[in-house]
Amino acid sequence: MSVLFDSRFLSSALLIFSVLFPFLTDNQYFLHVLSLAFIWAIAVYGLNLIGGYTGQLSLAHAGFFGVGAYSAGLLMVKGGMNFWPALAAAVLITTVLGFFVGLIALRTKEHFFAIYTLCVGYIIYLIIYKWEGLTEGVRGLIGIPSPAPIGPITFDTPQSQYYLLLFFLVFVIFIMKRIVHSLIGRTYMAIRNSEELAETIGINAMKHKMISFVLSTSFAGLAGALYASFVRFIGPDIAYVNIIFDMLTYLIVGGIGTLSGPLIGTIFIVSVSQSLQFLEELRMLIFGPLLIALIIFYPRGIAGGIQSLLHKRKKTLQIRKGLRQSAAVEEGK
Amino acid sequence: MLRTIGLTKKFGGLTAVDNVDFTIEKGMITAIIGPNGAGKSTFFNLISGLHPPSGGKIFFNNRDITSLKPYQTARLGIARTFQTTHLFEQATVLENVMIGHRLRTKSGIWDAVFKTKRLKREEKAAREKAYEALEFTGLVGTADRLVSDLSQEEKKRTAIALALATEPQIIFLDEPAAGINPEETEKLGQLMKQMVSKGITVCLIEHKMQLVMSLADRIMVLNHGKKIAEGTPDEIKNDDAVIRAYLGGGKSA
Amino acid sequence: MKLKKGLLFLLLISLLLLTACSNSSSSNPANGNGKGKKYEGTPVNIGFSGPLSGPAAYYGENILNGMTLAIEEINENGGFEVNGEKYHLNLVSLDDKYLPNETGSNAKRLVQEYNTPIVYVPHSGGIFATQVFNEQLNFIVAAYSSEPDITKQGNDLTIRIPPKYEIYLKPFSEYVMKRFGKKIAFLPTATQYGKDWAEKLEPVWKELGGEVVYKSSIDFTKDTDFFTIVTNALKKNPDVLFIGGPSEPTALVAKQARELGFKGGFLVMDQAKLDEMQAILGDWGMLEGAVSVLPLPYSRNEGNKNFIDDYKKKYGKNPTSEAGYHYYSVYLFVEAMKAAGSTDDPAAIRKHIQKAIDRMPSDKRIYDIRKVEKDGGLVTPFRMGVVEKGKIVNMSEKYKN
Amino acid sequence: MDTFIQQIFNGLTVGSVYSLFALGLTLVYGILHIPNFAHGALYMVGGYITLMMMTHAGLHYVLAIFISVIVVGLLAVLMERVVFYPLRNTPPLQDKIAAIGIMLFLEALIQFIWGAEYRSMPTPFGRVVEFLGITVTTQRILIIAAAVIIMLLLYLFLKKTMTGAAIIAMSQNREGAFLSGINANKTAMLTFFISGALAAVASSISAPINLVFPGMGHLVILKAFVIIIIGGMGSIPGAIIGGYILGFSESLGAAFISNDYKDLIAFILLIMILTLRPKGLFAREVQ
Repeated sequence: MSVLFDSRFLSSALLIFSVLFPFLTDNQYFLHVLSLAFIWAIAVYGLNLIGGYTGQLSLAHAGFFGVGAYSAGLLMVKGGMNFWPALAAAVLITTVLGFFVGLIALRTKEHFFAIYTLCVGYIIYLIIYKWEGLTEGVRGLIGIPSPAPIGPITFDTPQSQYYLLLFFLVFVIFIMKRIVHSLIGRTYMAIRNSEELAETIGINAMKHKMISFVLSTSFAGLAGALYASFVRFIGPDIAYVNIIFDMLTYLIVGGIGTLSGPLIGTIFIVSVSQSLQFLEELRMLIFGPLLIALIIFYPRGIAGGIQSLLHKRKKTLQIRKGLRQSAAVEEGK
Repeated sequence: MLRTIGLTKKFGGLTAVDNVDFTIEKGMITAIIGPNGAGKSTFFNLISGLHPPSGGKIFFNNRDITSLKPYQTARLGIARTFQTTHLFEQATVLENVMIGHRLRTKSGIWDAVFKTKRLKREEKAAREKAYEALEFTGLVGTADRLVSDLSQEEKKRTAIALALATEPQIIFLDEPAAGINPEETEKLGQLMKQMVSKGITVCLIEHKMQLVMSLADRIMVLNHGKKIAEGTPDEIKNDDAVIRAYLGGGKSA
Repeated sequence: MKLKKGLLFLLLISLLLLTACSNSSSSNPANGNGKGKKYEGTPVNIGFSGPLSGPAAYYGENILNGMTLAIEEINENGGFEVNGEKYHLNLVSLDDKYLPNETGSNAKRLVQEYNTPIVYVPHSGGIFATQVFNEQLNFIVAAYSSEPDITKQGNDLTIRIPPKYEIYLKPFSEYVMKRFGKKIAFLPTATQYGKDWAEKLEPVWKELGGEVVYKSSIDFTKDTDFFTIVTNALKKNPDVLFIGGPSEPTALVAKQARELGFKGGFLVMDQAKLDEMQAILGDWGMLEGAVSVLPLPYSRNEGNKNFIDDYKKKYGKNPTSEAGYHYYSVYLFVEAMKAAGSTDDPAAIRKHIQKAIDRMPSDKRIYDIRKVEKDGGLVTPFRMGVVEKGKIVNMSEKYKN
Repeated sequence: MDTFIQQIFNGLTVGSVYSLFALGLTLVYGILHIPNFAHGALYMVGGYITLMMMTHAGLHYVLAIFISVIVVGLLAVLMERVVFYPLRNTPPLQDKIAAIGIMLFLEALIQFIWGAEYRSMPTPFGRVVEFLGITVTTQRILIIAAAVIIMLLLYLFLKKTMTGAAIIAMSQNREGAFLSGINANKTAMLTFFISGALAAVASSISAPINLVFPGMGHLVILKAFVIIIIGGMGSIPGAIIGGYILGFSESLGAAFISNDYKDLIAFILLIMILTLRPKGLFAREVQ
């Protein structure tokens, strides 16, 4: 039983499953939904880094997602660029923009930061929406090419795109894992916990928040650029506030500030909302209360819920062990 | 070691700290007392750099630290704790204390992503430092427990361990004995004496007079932001101004 | 207690997933039609992905109504025969909340799980996202959008259902200019469609000797009150207002213009329908002098009278043009399947659309469509209605070319 | 000049609706620190109830509004009891997501019961009157008058009654309020009731010049957040003044700067305000 909960075992099993998944089904719909979920998950990891681990909830990430998508899309469609340099450039553009936004936005704290960034996100959306000369406005950008081949590897089938996205997701999770389990991650968590305390133990909170924010925007930009070449059509709506609320929902349901939360949340919510499709216009009638119930019963998300469950188990085991030991000591007397 | 000259802080129309000249000698235990709202915590906040002073200067080892940020003063060797511990409840004691050594490390995001030698070395150092601090504060046994499972007194000690992990020359403790029982309070006093014997200067805000009187080498009394008295415990006990402040205004400790 | 909560929750989730699974594996999924009734022959699934929840739900609902009516009629009348075999239709509708990526997922699901040879998509973003793979996955996109790029993409399996708006520009302009004067103010919806309309209308209006005195647009998704912008437009003393967008808010724009003392005419973009606007305003008075596409119920003829009556009976309101076009298109695709001799070969069905148009039963010709263009656009004849002396007058013949 | 006065009047009309709506949002935020995204849904339900009371039950407009106010107020209380109360110890983020859940649910419910179509609300106050050289309808005058009266009443309630004082006390200092024996539960419920009632009034008086449909709450909720940010989260005068600021900036901005870019102007203004005064215009100085 306990081996099932071992995170190393669990994650490798999950990885093997997701690698084999295209062989298990030829249903392109599953592949499509899962691929999209991977993209969202990458963006949600970005949100988790700054919001979950560093404690600065950014609501501008739909905007950055949009910037990534539009940068990549425009460079490919209007600039005639190849996918790979466009992807790199898109991430770079988003990161640079993230840097400048962070420079001002991070001066505000707590929910004012959230609101400030919400406004930044909305302005990004409005700019995409209004700047028709560049972005094609509400019409949207069509004809975005799919990822260009690297040597013999091509990305024109759904399967290969799935693997490409899986690769990027694993890459992002890997980076997240390294960060979170290092001194750097602890630094972020210390800031989340109490910026005052962090400062007085010698942590330059502004600098670390800045790095964390910039890195998180680059994740959002990466996800956006991947989205552009996966869906191959983008409209201003992808930068709209609804998208950030979706991302937030994935994050909160999965478990904010946990490593597996974004993945669990994204896949869970996406699959629930897909399986409620048969209800058509009534699906929100079920989905809404379900979301509320999840939040009430698992305020720390699914991953957080599992964590505290495991912790409780461990504790009771320890107590039992402790009792047995003391009993043994008693007997030995 | 630490000296303030005319230190003043105003919030709007209110003067929280008013023209305080104060000196902390190396290797001593100094206490700051005064009724609630006397400006004691604000005084700490000014020294550690959380608030910029409205006037006056702060010198640490003869260096002007008036305009430094808290993370900079911490690096110079000034540590502090808060009234509320602010610890990360969902992490273990060890994990909480490890971060105290962060200011002596240089690893950045790349070190984390590539798991460089430097990062490994520094993490090891942080762990060792944390154990050292836990040992000093008598918390080794609780290293792997979650902070949320600790008692109030253990949390206080964890916060002190965290401050010690920054390798300070001077440590400011904001009401360390608040909310803990007399027996534990006594142990805490022992801990402070140990710190001094290790060469760390201690400065504390405390309401428990017994603790203060038995422990402190020097005492400063603040009232309405002003320094009304300064001296040894015996001098303070017999100071008229102090007695008046405690009996006349505010709640007694 | 804790355990019970957890169990309850698990139960709920598994129940959900179960229903979802059982539903998708059954052959008669999703929509209300066909429930409890067994029709003759093999089912042919028709897919739909559009907004069924959120702010645009009404639009999606109207479309589904038109399709459902057609499908039920066909099934009630014994289905249809292709190559001597009996078939009936089954509508599978999925919600995409107007989001292109959801449309993409839905279309793949429809094709993979329900084998739909045709997927209806009623918004340009979704159509673009679907056109990326529809040829590869082999299904027809039944596109309901006037966006010109949809047919310019060279997609061989796209049918554009609604008419091009260019045909309206000149006759509409001529009529209102003659009746009210040469000065026009532009206040269309801020969507791409509204902007395209405005862009094309401007040169036509100028060519006829008119003048554009004010140019702006209204974002119906963000603005609630139009007094401000209408005040600005009226400051320029226009004789005609160019308005348009969803019928209901467009009606409000007209109403508020009248309240602010506007006495001129309205040139109404084809997205808004005069009869729906009237339904919001209560009477025709405020719309006096409005010119737009002739609403279906005001041109009753052999081809559409049954549809109008049946629709009214079933849904208790007049059919909108979305409903009409979708009703028509279902019959059209059935005819095309018959002509192609296949229900599952989209390329063949697409190829036989022209033949299907020619063979359409006369009582199903809601619109007198005679031709499908090479790029997949259906050619709808010109229809124009104006409000004169408190009632709608059919001007289609008079202003035809 | 006429246009200018006309635009001032237009701004006043829109601003009144915004202020009323934002007031409820800011009250809830001030006391419970909940960013209630479901407030737009309450607004929508309010519009529907008034409409249905008029068309189905045949009630007079004013009576219908009264019933709508009660029903939506109670709905808001129910919301607080069922959803926000169990979440009282979690960060506000969880509340936000739960509020989105409520919003999705209520919209779907209304669509399920009454359909997705746009409806118009009849009003006995539809007359057009000329007034100081500008054109207005009686409904618009009603909107402004009603908003001002309600805001005055609310002010009197908060300032002159014990219950009102409890709300103010709780929004200024939660712990202090508990210590002084204020029943936090009762106060929270009351605040939610008022907030729901205000949303219902706002939608009922503005519906005759707008439309009633399930998505109508979306149009105002984002703006309301802008308003309470401008005014300082939780500040009551801030919400009122913020509402009028936004109303005027929309009408005058559209008239004298650019209609197409008026939203952008509003948000850039907001960013500037936040950059200079990170806690909003009317936030209290807190140490």
